[in-house]
Amino acid sequence: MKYIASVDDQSFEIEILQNNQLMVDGEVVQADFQSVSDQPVYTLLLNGESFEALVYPSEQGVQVLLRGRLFDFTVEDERQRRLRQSTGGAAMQSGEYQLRAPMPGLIVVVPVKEGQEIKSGDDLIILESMKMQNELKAPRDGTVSRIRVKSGDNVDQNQVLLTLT
Amino acid sequence: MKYIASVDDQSFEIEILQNNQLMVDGEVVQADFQSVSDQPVYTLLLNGESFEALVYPSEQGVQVLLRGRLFDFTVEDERQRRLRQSTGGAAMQSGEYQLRAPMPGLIVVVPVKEGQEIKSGDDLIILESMKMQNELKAPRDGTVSRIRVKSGDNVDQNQVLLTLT
Amino acid sequence: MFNKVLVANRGEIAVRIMRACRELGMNTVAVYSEADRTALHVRQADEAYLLGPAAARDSYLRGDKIIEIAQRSGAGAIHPGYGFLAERDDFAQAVEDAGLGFIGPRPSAIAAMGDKAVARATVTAAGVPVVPGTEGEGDLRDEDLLDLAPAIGFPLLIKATAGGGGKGMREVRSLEDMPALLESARREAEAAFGDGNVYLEKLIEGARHIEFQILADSQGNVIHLGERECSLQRRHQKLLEEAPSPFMNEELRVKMGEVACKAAQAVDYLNAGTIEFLVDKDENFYFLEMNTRLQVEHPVTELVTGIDIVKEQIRIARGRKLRYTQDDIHLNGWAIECRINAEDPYANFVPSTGVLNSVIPPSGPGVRVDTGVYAGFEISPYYDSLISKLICWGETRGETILRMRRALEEYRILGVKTNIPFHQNIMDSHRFIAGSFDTRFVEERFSMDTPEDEKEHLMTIAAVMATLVAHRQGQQAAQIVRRGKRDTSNWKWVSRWERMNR
Amino acid sequence: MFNKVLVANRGEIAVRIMRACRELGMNTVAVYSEADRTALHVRQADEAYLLGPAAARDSYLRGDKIIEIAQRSGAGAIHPGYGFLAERDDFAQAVEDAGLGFIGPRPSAIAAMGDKAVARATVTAAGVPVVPGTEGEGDLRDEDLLDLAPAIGFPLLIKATAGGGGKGMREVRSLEDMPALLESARREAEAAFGDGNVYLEKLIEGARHIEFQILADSQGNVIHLGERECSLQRRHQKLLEEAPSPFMNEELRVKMGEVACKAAQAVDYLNAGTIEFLVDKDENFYFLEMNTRLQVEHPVTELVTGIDIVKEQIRIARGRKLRYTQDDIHLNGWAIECRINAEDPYANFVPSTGVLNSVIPPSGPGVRVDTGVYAGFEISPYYDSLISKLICWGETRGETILRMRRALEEYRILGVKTNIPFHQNIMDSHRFIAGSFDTRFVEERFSMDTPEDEKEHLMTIAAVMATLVAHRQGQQAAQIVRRGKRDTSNWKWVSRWERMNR
Repeated sequence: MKYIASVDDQSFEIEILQNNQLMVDGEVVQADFQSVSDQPVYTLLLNGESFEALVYPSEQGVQVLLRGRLFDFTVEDERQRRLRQSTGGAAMQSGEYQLRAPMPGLIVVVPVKEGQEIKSGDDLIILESMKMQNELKAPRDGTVSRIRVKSGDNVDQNQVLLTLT
Repeated sequence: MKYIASVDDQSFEIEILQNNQLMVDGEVVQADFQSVSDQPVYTLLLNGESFEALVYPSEQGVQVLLRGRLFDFTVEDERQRRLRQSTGGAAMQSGEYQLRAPMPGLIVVVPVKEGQEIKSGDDLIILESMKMQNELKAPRDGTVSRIRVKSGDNVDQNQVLLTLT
Repeated sequence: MFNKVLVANRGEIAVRIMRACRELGMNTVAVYSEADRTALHVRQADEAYLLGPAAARDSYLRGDKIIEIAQRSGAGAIHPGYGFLAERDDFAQAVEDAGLGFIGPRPSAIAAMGDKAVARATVTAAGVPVVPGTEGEGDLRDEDLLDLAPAIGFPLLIKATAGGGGKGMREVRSLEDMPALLESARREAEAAFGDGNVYLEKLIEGARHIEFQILADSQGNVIHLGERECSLQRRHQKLLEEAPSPFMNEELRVKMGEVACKAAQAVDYLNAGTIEFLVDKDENFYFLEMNTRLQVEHPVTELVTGIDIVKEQIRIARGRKLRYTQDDIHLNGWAIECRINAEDPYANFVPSTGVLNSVIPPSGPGVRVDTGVYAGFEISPYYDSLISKLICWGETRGETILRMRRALEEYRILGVKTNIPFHQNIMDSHRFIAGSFDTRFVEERFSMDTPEDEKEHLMTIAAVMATLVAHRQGQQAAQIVRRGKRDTSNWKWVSRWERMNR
Repeated sequence: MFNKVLVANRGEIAVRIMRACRELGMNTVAVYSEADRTALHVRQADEAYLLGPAAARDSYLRGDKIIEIAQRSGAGAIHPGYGFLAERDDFAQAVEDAGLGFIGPRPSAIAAMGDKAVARATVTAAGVPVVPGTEGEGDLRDEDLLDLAPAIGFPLLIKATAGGGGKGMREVRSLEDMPALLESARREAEAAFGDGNVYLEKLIEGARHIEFQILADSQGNVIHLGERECSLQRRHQKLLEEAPSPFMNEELRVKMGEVACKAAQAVDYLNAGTIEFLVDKDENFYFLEMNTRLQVEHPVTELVTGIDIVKEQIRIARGRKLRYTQDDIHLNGWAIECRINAEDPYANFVPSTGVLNSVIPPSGPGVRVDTGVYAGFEISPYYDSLISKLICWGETRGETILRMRRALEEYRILGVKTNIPFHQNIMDSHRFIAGSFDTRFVEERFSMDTPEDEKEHLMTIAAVMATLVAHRQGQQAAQIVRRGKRDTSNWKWVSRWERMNR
C-alpha cells in the first residue's frame, strides 16, 4: 500500500512492503513499529535507529510529537489523494468556521461584534480558565456571522462560541 | 449489613450503616473509602485518619497490605458464618491438596516419592525460575499421593505438580 | 513545641511539605476540596479533612475552616505552601491568634511586603535600590498616572498594587496606548485580587530576573542561600529557573546577597523568603518585590546548597537557631528546574485538562521530580496547570543541560498536553545554552520552530510514524467492516482511537 | 576515541549506563532479546538491534553477535554492565581483538580475579589478608576436602570455584553433614557455571560484608571511594546496601582502603572495581573476592562522594587520567539502597512474574530510582527479579532511614508482588536502626511479623478495608444476578476482580 504523508510544503511517499520493509522516498528500509502499553506512544526501529513518539489523530490527519518537535501530517493513500486533487484543496479557506471552547471556563470579554470583519490572528474571545486569561484567535480572515456567548457566561469544553464565515 | 472479619485468632465485627458510617466492634466511625485509578489500591479516611492499602482477593478471603504489613482476612456475613460453623472448620486439614507451580520454570529435583509421608514445611519440589532455585514446601502434614512431574521437566504456571492427601 | 503540621495547600507543594514533615518524624494533616479526594497529598497524609467544593474560595481559601480543622485535629502549626493563603497577613494573624504556629514570616512582615508601596518605601529607607516608579505615591487615578508617566519614561509597566504572578500587569510603549491598557489592567486586577489599584514602574530593558533565597531565624540571624536565575518567563510567569545564575559573579553575589539580607531585616523577617531583583546589563540591580513564602523554584537552591529549605522552615518555626552561618553556604554544581505545565505549547500555551492516562517520570542520577499527580488522576480546570517540577543537578551547567535533555525526553505524560516540548526546545536553543537571555527572551526571541539542519531527518521519521499509524487505523477499520463484528483487539484499538479523537 | 557505546545488557543497569553516555554527549546502541523489544533500554537508545530469543544464552550471552553488532553500528566501545558477560575475560579479550574498547578492566585482571584460587594467591602475595581455606590448593576431590575440613574448623563454607551470587554455596556445621552438601553444591555449580569445582572456606561468624569501591586509570593511579555496607543478605544475595558502613571508623577505613587499592594493583587493575571483605567483631578483615565490574549497589557510593562512577568508567576507558586524587574523596551524608525485587516476601521470597499494571515511583528531595521498567511492561521469568533500585540520601543515617521509609510507603507497584514490605520491616527494625546486624541477620534474626504494640490498630484498619472490599464485591455480584446484564461500571468491577483473581 502506498501513502503520501504531507506537512507544510513537504511530502513523503511511503510504501508498505512485505517483511517489515518500507519504501521511503524510493529507499527500502527495515521497520519495526510497536505501540507501548496500549497508549498512543510508539517505538520505531528504522534500520536499527531507535525513535519514540507520541502519535495522535488531529484535524489535519496525524500529529507526531518526536523529540520535542511537533509535525502535523496529512496522510492519504493514492485514491484519497486523487479524489482531493479533483475537488480542489482550498475548502479550508471558505465555508463556516466554528470557534469552540478548548476547555471549560468563563467568558471574560467578546471583543468583536456580529458582522465585523476580522483578520487571521485577531482575538475573538477572551476565556478565563485555570487561572489564566486565554485569547482565542481567528484562524483565518473572515466575517463574524454569529456570537453565541456573552461576557460572564460559563461555557463547557467544545461548546460553540462564535461562527465565522 | 454485618460482617465478621477474622485473621489469625482475632476477629472484628463490622457493620455497614447509613451515611458512610460503620460500626466497628461497637463503635460508630465515619468512613470514606475509595479505590484509586481503577487499581486494587484503596484510600480510607476513618474519622479523618488517612490510610492506603493494596487489597486483593486471596484463597482465605481478602488480603490487605497496609504500611508494610500483610493481613489475610476471612470476611463472612452472619449467614455465611453460621453455615460454616455448622459444617465445622477443619476441612482445610483433610482432603486433597494440589501443589501448583507458582510460576513457569524447570523442575530441578523432586525430593519425595509417591506414598511418602511428609510433614508441614518439608520440601516437595525444587523449581528453578528467574535464576533462583525455589523450594516448594508442604503446607501441612500428609502423604504424597501422586507426582506428575520429574526432574528436567519444564512446567507452566499453575500446572499441578503433585498431589497430597 | 508542635509535632503535627497541617498543610494548607494542594498539589506538588503540599506533597513536598508533607515529605519534609514525615522525614522529621512529624505527623501531617491534609485539607482538600471535593475535587481532590484522591489527590496525592490526601493519600500521603496521616489525616485528611474535607474543606468544601472544588472552587478555591470554597475550599483552599477558607482560612476559618482550616484553622478550625487544625485545632480539632491537634495540629500545632500550619504550613501555607505558596499561593492560596500563603501571603495573607490576616490569615497568618488568625493562625497565631488561635494559638497555632504559622510556618512562615510574622504577619507584620507579610503585610509590609504585600503592599508594594509600603514594601518599596521600607526597603528604600533601608538603603535598598528600587526601580523608578509611582509605587510609593499611594493609589493614583488614571489622570495622575498619565501625568507621571512621561517623567518615568517609556517603556514602562502598569502593575497591580495587590498583584503577583503577572496578573493585572501591562507593558506600555507610548502615552497614547496607556488609557486602554490601564483599563484592562485594572479590570484584571479587580478580578484577581478584588483590588483594581495599579502603579507604574520603569521597564528595565534587557533585564534579568534574579532572586535571592533568604533564611531568618527567631534569634535575628539572617543568611542568604545564593541566587536563582528566573528570567525565562512567559507573560511574567516563570517557566524555568536555575541556580546559580549564568550572569552572576562572586563579587556581585556578595553585594546583592547583603542587600537581600538588609531588605529582609528591614521588615524584621522570620523564616524563608525571597528577594526578587531586576538586574540590567551593567550589573545595576533594583529591588522588585519580596515573596514572603516558600517559592515554587526553591529546589534549585536546595540542590546547589545541600540545604533542605522546607525542613529549615519547620526548624525555624520550632524556634531553633539556624544551623548555618553565611560562611557555611557554598554553591556546588548547577541545578535547573523546568516547570511542567498542562498546556499546549503549540497552541498559545492554552491550558489542557483531563485524566492522566499514563505517567512515566524520568529518574536516575541527578534527577528530582516534585509532583502531586499520578497516572489515573485528573487535571481539573479549578487550579493552576503545574503538573510537576523536573529538577536536574550536574557538576557544571553543561552537564545539567545534557541531563535535563535526557530527562525531558524520558518523561512521558499522556492524557493532557504538556509544555515538555517547549522545554526541549529551550534546552536546544543556542541562546539558552550560551546563557544570553533576559526576561523577554521567551516572548520575543524564542520560537518552537525546529532549525532546518536537523528538521529534515526527524521529519522523515515522523512521516513514517504518521503513515504507519494511519495505515493501522485504516486496516483496523476495514477489518471491522468486513467481519461485521468487533473482536477484542479491534475493540481495543477503536476505543483507544476514539478516546484520542475526543 | 569512541563516541558511540554499545551497552551489552538489559534492565536498570543498561538504562543507567545509557543515561551516562547521553549526558556525556555520546550515542548509545542497545541490544535486546525477543522478550525486550519494548524494554526501556531499547526505547531510550539511539540504536537497537535484536540478539535472539529470550533465554540469555541465545541473546545477552551471545558475545560473538554483540561484537558483530558493535562493529556494524560503528560503536567504538562496549559496556558490559554487571552479570551476563561482565566478568568473562574471553569476551573482554574478543572485544579488544575486534579493535573495540572494553569499558572495564583488562582481560588479564578479570581472569586473575575470576578464578578464586588465583585471586587468593595473587592478593596474598601482595600482603592482603584472606579467609583461611583451601582456595589456593587447586581443584580438590571430596576425599581431600573432607580431610582438610577439620583443620580449617567448623562452621565452614563450601563455595563454587567459578562462583558468585551465592550459587553453589553451602554452609557446613559438622563433618558428617559435609558429603551431602558437597554433592548439592557441586550440582548447583555445574548447572550455573558449567564447572562443578568447589573449595572450602572458614565461616567468619558475626561477619559483616563490607566492600570498597575503587577506580584505576590507565596511568596507574588507583583510588578508593570509601566503603559500602552490604551485610543485609538473604541466601548470599544482597538486599540492601548503605554507604558509609555504620561499623566503620576513619582509621579502619584508611587501612582497609589502602589494602583494597593494593589488591587492585596486584592485578594491574583498570577502571572501576570492588574489593569485598569480611570483617569480624574485632575489626579483623579478610579479602573475599574482587568484582571486576560495576556493582548493582554503586549508586550509594555516588550519592555520598558526588562522583558519577559510570561516567568515570567511560572517561577512564577513553584514556583519561582520573580527575580525583585520594585526598579529593570525602564522604558527605548517608545513602541507603533498597533492591526492589519481584518476589513475595510472605511466601519464602518466591519470584513473581506478570505485567506491571501500575507504577508510581517515589520522588522528591534525596530520592533516586534506577529502573528499567514502566507501567505496562512485563516482568518475565527469563531474567533476574530486580525491578528497580530505590536509593535515598540524607544528611545523617537517621534522616536517610526516615526518608527511605516515606519513599517505600509512596512506592506503588501493581501487577506483581514485590519485596517492598520486607524493606519497610527492615526500616522499622530496631536492630537495623541501631546498626547492629551481620550477614546472618536477615535469615536468622529478622521476622516479618509485626510487633504487637502497633499491630492492634493497623489490624483494625485492615479489617475495615477487607470488609468494605468484600462488601462491594458482594453488592456488585448481587446486582449482576438481579439485573441479568452487566452495565459498564459492573463490568469494570468484575473484570478488575477477575484479573486480580488470576
